[in-house]
Amino acid sequence: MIRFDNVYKRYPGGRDALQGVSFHLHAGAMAFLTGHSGAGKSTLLKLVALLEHATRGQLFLDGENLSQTSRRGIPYVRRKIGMIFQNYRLLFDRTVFDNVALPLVIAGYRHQDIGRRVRAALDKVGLLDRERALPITLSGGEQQRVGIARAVVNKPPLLLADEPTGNLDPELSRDIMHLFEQFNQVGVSVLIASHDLDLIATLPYTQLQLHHGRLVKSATGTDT
Amino acid sequence: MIRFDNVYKRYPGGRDALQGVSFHLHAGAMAFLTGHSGAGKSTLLKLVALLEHATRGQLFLDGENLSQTSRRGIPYVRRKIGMIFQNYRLLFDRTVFDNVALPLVIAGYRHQDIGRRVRAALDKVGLLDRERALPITLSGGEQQRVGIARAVVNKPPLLLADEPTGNLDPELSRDIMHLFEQFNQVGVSVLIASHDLDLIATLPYTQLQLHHGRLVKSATGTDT
Amino acid sequence: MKLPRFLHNWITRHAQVALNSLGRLYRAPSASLMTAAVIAIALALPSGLYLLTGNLQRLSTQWDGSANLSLFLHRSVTLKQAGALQNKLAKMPEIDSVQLITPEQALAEFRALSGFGEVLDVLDENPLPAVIAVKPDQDHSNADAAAALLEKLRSFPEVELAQLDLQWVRRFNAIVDIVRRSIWVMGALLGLAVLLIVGNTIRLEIQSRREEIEITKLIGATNGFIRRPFLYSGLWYGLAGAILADVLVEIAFLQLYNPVRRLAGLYQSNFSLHTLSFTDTLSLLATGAALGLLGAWLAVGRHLAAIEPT
Amino acid sequence: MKLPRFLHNWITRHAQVALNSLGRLYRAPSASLMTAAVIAIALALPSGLYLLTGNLQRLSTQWDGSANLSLFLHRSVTLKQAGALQNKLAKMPEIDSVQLITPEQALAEFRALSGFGEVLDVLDENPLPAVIAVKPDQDHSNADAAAALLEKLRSFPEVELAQLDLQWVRRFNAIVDIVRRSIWVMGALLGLAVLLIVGNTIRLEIQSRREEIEITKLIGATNGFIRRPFLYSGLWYGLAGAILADVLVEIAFLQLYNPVRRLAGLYQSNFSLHTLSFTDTLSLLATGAALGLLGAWLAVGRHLAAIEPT
Ligand SMILES: Nc1ncnc2c1ncn2[C@@H]1O[C@H](COP(=O)(O)OP(=O)(O)OP(=O)(O)O)[C@@H](O)[C@H]1O
Ligand SMILES: Nc1ncnc2c1ncn2[C@@H]1O[C@H](COP(=O)(O)OP(=O)(O)OP(=O)(O)O)[C@@H](O)[C@H]1O
Ligand SMILES: [Mg+2]
Ligand SMILES: [Mg+2]
Repeated sequence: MIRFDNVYKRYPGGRDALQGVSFHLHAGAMAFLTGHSGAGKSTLLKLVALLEHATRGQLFLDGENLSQTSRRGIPYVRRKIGMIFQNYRLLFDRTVFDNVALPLVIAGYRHQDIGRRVRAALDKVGLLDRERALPITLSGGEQQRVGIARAVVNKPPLLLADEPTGNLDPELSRDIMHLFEQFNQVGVSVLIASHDLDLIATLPYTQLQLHHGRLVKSATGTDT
Repeated sequence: MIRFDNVYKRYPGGRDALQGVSFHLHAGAMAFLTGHSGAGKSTLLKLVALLEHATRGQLFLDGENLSQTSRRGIPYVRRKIGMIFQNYRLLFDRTVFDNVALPLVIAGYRHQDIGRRVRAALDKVGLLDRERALPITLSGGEQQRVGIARAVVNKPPLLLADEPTGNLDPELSRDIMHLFEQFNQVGVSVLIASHDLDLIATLPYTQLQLHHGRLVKSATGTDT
Repeated sequence: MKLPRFLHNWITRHAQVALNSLGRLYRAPSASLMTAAVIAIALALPSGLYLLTGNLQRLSTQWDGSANLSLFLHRSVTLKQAGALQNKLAKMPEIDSVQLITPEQALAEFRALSGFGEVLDVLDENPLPAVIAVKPDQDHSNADAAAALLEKLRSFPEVELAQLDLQWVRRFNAIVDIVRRSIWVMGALLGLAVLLIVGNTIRLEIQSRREEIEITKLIGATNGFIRRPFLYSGLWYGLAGAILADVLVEIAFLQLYNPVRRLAGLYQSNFSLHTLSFTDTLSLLATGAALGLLGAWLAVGRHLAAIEPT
Repeated sequence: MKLPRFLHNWITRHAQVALNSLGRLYRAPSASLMTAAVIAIALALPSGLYLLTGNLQRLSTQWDGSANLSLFLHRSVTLKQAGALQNKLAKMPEIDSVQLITPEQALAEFRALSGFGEVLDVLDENPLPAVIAVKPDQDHSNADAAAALLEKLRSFPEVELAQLDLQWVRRFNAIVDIVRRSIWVMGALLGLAVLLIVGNTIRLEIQSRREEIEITKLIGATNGFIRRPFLYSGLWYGLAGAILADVLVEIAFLQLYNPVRRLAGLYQSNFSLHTLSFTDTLSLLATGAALGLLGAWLAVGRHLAAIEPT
């Protein structure tokens, strides 16, 4: 699903966020991305979603070489990816429902389908009763879960999650991880950046560990 | 330092975030606030900083009854508090230096003092080399640490931290907790909302545990 | 008629966005009204000017600024002979119309224009000759052709003196020149103002919705999708501004209507101000909407590309 | 002179904010210029109108629209007698000035005004009488006093007919009335426009800096602290707009200068347009700055309170 081939990323200003990263996440696989603060986890995920461009090296998504994607092609790459952001990135002047519906509206789904799918996604994260609320009236963990619902609502083939449980209590974190496992079981590829080493240790998936932009531990993902 | 006396908070819309909360955090004490997502932790901290007003009950900060603070008095109450937010709340069009300097500028410090104090604060969170960077170019954990530096820069008598280590790796989390302990040792009162039960368990401070807005475990803080 | 599914979707989507952006304006009524009012003022001024020039032109055709020839007849020419000459001239192909002014009429006109009034009644006899005013047709109104015609008319025995009213033509042209320049200057400024106002409003709106734009881009929105609501906002602003401008112009001209009637009355003219016709109103609305759309387009083009999610 | 520490701090802080907000505008030059340009256009139009009315007034004192009396003398009165009468009249307290128009001058004026030109040369003798134009002083210029004066002058034996130029006064007043109403309508609209434009700009700016306002409030900023940079922005916008407006007005009047000269030439007048004086320029700048500040103040008052951190 995702293949990195000796990828370097240097930010303007000269900071090397990724250096010679190579790995392959097979379609249908699930893996964790770990490493200290500033190790390059978010950067790696941003490269996949074309939020940043690699300085050197090649990366492939679903067989497509991302360094050759045209500007006009970028939105369509992003639609294949359900992305969960470290800072949620919700629209604060729209209801929870409208936030979760956004990817469906953008993709041009019909009105009836949208209602059904949004409610199914909100149900999965336990926020069905808050659909009319504005994000500002939700607690941090609730906002994080709205972001998760938005990422999964259009059933994308790839899920990228950046610290999805940073603001959740241990119990809820386990539930959300379990939700990702469920998606993975129906064929969705999943890549999760996380600091929650204790939780990760209990789960049987590949870990990609970054240290100052270099991959120090990597193995091809094995499906459970 | 902080005293809650049978405090209730009902949000418009009818959600009861806090119900009958009473506790006393002595001046110079340090305590943790725990509880599930949506338990009311952030709400409790917001009441102290006058970001929300209690529906019923009384609360006191430093002996001052906060329900009697006038609109004009609010800024001066907030200046006594160093607050670390769950979602950082940095100014994205100002440099790290300017972000950290903001409380000093607001309080009218002199130019020379500002530079010295800001660099001392940045040094404490390990970001001295990033003072000219814009927050958008920082990793999640780095942004969180800028927020911490901003909260401590003017040496307030009270520190309120909402999930200050949600986006930090375990090692850095321990460092930051240690930083809070240092502040506490020089007399600053500290109240930290956190999900990181494992980390908290290793530290010898009072825990206030919220469950659906009610305090289920409370004890007067004991200084180490 | 059944629309193809693709077209049907397209129309539904546009209608939705159009209504949404209208709803957004409606939910912040005072802010939207302020923007529309600013646009309205900028649109109302050129519209008012346009109307004024229209009225001025109507006035000038009444005054008839084109070249005129005056034939002063010998005092010995009788009224009957003068009438015969008038008929002969009227049949000439170069001539559009002729008007006979008898000595009595000339005296009355002189009295009215000069303000000497009753004093002329004390004159022993009317010293003025009869005059025939000749208006050449369109083709002979230019300076050369008019001069040739003048030469020809001078040769009639009844004519003592033939004269081309160039002075009056020069004066009128000088006035028209000033008015034209003023309008050009003001019109250019105000046209620019409308574009700037709409562009500026949309720019600031884009800026204040930067977060929203970034996030929608993040989850796969195309540029077209993001552009659409802003373009509709511009359209609505322009249209609302134009409607307000229409009202403003009507009010302003109502203020002027009576004073102008009174002035025209003093000059024995039944001239009255025309206000915006139905087609004028339609083109004002179309102009407003088009300028709004164009302003939004320019702002969106410049500022949307600058927003990339990170 | 050593300032008290408190005052010194206060001044330093204000200077800093003023410079900061200026720097903010400078860092987004095209956006700031656009806003300033819109304000400039709105300021330039009333300034231009103001100048136009100023010039019109100067013109009207040249034309002298106040009540005039014309005394037509008997044709038997000699020039010498007429001159003596003129001197006598000039000494009367009710009279501001007198002017003797000889029959020859009257004929020449008639020739120029009527366009009859050379044809009058064929007249056997000059049929016009000598005229004395009398201008009453300020206190006797109203209709009643002028009529009483007329009665008095009528009794002089040299005078055949005395006449009050009411027609001309009525016409001039009608024109002035129209101009005054137009200016009132436009001026009101444009004054409103300046306030709306500045207010709107500041409102949208507040909106786009909502996050910043919330955060500074979160960490203990007073309302005054937050208000200050916006007020300075308004001030700078207004000032920049006024400077641009000044340039625009100068350019526009330069465009008009020559045509007006030419027109005045045709009327044997040496009238020429006056443009903005130094004091005019200063008051334009002050007005711009004041309106900018006021607009910002209104917007800030309405919209800043609505932003509370959560
Ligand atoms: N836009 C940018 N411009 C410049 N430097 C950047 C930018 N984004 C990130 N960096 C730097 O690149 C490095 C890697 O950042 P990244 O966000 O990938 O870290 P991370 O592993 O996600 O850290 P965290 O766990 O704290 O979120 C950091 O040192 C960061 O400061
Ligand atoms: N402004 C608001 N309006 C309405 N309801 C609110 C508002 N803010 C919070 N709530 C609700 O109040 C409850 C408590 O929220 P709070 O933010 O205090 O939880 P929390 O303990 O901080 O949770 P988390 O760990 O997820 O951040 C939640 O159910 C939340 O949805
Ligand atoms: Mg990160
Ligand atoms: Mg919280």
